[in-house]
Amino acid sequence: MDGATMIEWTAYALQGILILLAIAIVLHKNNGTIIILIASFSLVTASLYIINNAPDVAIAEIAIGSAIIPLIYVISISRQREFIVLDRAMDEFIFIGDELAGIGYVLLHRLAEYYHLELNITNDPGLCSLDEAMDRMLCEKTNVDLIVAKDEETGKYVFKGKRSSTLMKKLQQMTQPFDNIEVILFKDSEFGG
Amino acid sequence: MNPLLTFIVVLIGFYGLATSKNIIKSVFSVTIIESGIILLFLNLGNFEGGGIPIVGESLTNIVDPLPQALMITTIVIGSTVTALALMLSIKVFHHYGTVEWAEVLGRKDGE
Amino acid sequence: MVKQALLLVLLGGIFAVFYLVTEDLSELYNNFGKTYFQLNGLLETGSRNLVTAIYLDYRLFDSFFEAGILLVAVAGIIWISKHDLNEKNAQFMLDRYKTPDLFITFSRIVYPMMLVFGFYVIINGHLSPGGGFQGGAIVATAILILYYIDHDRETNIKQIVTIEKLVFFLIVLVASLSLLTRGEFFTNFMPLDSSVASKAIYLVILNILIGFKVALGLWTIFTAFLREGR
Amino acid sequence: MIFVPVYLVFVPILAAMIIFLFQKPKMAYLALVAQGVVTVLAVWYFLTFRDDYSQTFFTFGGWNNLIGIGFRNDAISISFLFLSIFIWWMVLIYTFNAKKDTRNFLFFLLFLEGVFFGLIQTNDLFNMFVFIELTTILVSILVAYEKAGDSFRAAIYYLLLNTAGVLAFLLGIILLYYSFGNININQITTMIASSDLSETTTVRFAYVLLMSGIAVKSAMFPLFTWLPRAHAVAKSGVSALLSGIVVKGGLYLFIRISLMFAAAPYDTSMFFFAIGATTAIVGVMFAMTQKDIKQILAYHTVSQIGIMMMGLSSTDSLTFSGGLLHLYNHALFKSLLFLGAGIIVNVYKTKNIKYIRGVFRAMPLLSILMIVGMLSISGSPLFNGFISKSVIKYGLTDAQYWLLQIVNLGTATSFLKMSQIFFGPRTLSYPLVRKREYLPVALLAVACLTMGVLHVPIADFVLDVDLAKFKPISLQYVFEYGLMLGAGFLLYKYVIDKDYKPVQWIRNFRISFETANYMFLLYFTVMIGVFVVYPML
Repeated sequence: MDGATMIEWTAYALQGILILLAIAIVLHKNNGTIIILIASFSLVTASLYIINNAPDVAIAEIAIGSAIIPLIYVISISRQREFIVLDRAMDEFIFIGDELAGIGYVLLHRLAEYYHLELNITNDPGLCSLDEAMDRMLCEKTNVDLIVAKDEETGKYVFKGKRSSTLMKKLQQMTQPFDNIEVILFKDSEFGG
Repeated sequence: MNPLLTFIVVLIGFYGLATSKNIIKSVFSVTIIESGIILLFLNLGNFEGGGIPIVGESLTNIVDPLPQALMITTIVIGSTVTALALMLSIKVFHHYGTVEWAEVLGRKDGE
Repeated sequence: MVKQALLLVLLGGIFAVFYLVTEDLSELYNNFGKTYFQLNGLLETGSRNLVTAIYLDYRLFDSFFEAGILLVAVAGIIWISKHDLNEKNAQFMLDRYKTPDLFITFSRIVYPMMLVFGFYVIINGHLSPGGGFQGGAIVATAILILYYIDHDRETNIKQIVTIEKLVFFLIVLVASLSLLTRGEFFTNFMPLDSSVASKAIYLVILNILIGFKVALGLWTIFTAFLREGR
Repeated sequence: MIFVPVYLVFVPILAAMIIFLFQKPKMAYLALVAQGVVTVLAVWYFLTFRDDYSQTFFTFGGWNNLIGIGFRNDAISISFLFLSIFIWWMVLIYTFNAKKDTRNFLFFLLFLEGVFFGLIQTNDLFNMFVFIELTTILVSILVAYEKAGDSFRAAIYYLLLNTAGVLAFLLGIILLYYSFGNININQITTMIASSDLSETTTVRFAYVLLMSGIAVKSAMFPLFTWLPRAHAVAKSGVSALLSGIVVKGGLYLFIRISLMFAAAPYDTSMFFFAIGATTAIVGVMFAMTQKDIKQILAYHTVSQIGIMMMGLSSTDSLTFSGGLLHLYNHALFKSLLFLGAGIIVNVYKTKNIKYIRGVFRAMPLLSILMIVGMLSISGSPLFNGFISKSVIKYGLTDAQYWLLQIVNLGTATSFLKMSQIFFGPRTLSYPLVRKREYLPVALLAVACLTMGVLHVPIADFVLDVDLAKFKPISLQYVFEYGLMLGAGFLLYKYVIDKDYKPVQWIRNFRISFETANYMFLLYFTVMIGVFVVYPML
């Protein structure tokens, strides 16, 4: 077998692998696995570019397609598995001591389990010290999904979130039996001016 | 090398676009279509015994350099589109709590 | 189910037509461009790498907008991910993903090598495969590794974006110099009959500028994403 | 002098970047300066070359014109140029605010202007692809600019669907490159005329790919689904820009590619007329049922694009220029309506026409201007929409004429529905409107009237066609229009206003993303059937 035919057969094999990878990417359900597939997809395409006498394109593809793009995918997919909660209540509703064991936590945990999300609770003092009136803006402009606060007058716990979110609808259902929990949903502000 | 096999990759990408239920899946499909098209362009221009498009001391029969220059542009364009789409998808997730097309698009305006 | 079956039939039909196209194309194939570049490419532009010759000289106008797309996308991504809150307050996400030590050590070795390779690719773009766009992407990847080594790395995005825009200005400026020397827009500023070596000056300058611009652009894009991830 | 197109592209782009770099609100005035420079340059260029457009061709770098990228202009591109400069002026005045920090917005707006000028003037297919993709990215950023949930989902829908279309366009370019050896539009036009290449399957397939990519960009049936989403959620200034001129970029490409294949023996006029008529009817059906003021206007853009396609698909030069004229007129009155609607939405803080009442009492001047726009779009005599519609009508057969009448009826109905916002008691005591926002609306209204009355000299000057036989007004026309309004009122009163089940169903009908892509493939396959497989049989 001489060099030329070997390259030809390698090319056919790589093209076969490429088709399989493409099918796998399109049909696979788990986005995390797909990232690995897409990185290998772009490596295979880069090798095929070289076989097609295009080393310039191959360098560009390797640098961009198999390093930066998969990283961006990883970040955006891991962001889409998160449920970010800002705890401003600062009492035993969520944190008991340093442990996550309060009743609010159990509730939120169940919600996150239901949607296969990762619960990410924070009580960053920088954010918590912000004015209550900023809550609406926090919800709209940042990635915070839910704000837990305590109404000092009634002693009720208040969940604040976006009305557009599916998660909030579920949360509303789940909190119905609890008397001391209230859900406030912010509507997206009107625009068009 | 066979352009037909490459074209199958492009078609798989279109199949993905027409069946994907999820924003991320659609972005993946666009990436596939794009790589397929780039490969197809190079593939159609390649021929047996061709050399890389660099003029050396010895005269070889090079492949067409123009498609390669164009495809570098396409790679850069494609990566920026992907980045922008993914950033938008993060924002969509935080507004709607999901990245399923049906649920995101099913909401009424202003809600 | 019916829908998917129909879809497969549609795609099969498109494939069949494409089969006829490939049959056709082998007869049609017009190699005007290829012949032109092989005969005149080196003499006219001074670049041995004909791909570089095309995107830095024959079709430089395309490359502006290729860089322009990156510039616009960077500005757009920053605008979309930015919020009006004070940035310091917003860093509340916990850093849960610790990089393994082995990976850090490995990265420390690889990082300078990648950087050097990136610069090599940029500077030798007119002689060997590579050039501004590819080299810039490699440099950006090298910078990306820095983030793995040093988690709490803070980057001043504003500064990078400013430099990026200035570099774009410089690219347009250098490319327009030919208006003074040759009376034409966007080509080599050396006269057409000068030697291959002197024409290379322009190619190296432009490759470095484009590489710089692309590296900065990609750096900003993934910094924006990393910030979103915090 | 010949390099003016380069300055037209780069002046707005460089101005945009300077505004972005210097972080001072006062720098916003630079946008107006740049716009002024562009206007002066364009007028100068036009006066120099208006006798002989063949001199406008030049190649960057002075290379062989088959190798380098070339720019050229002709009557159509120059008229597009002036139209877009005018609309950009209006939008700039409308959104301009030197006090607030609008740096980012102006950056995207001016960059888009430069890119759009490039798209109009380029003579190279791949360069065209780069510009289309750049427009797509810029528009999706502008749509997402408000950073609300609605705008994000509209932006990503727009971005991905259009990218899929543009990639089909790229595939077409590839096939053309390998069969012609270059991607210069002028050269390909002559090669198609002089050889029988256009008969081959490859070139036919490439034609189908290019046209189906363009169909997505120009929102033809069934690929218009992105348009109402994107145009209805953007800022009003941006909506006016998108509906007024940017979506016409797709139609401009349609004209360009059609002219490129003009010598090819493809039977295109039947197919594209059918597509145009379907687009018009479906668009107007959706528009009639909507309740959101900006949705109504956005769906009307779809239906008007259908009417333009009816004209542009024709091989007859008079009907073709009718389509072109309607395109210009639509840019004027649709921008007017969107800007006016923006002021109303800002004042009333709602987009639902059910809750907007008494606009006439609160803002009489704005109402009159809006009514001018409504009369124009519904084809009332004396206004510009009427002229271009009658030019299109002139070349149609009887059956085609009635299709157009159905669309007109729908348009009249939905604007009767929209006009109820003017009536009713005054609900707002003192509406806060910035005076500056009235200026572009008023200018656009004046432009609508001018185009309606002085159509003969304008069409002669710009497009070199004689429209002397189309009178702006006569008793018969007024009578016909009155009849149309009456029928529209009945339709509104007894069908739309009753809110029957089908009406509700149409109102809430939305096409999801994967179905839109499915339709794209379907449309593509139908085009293959019509243009590739059918001639082979």
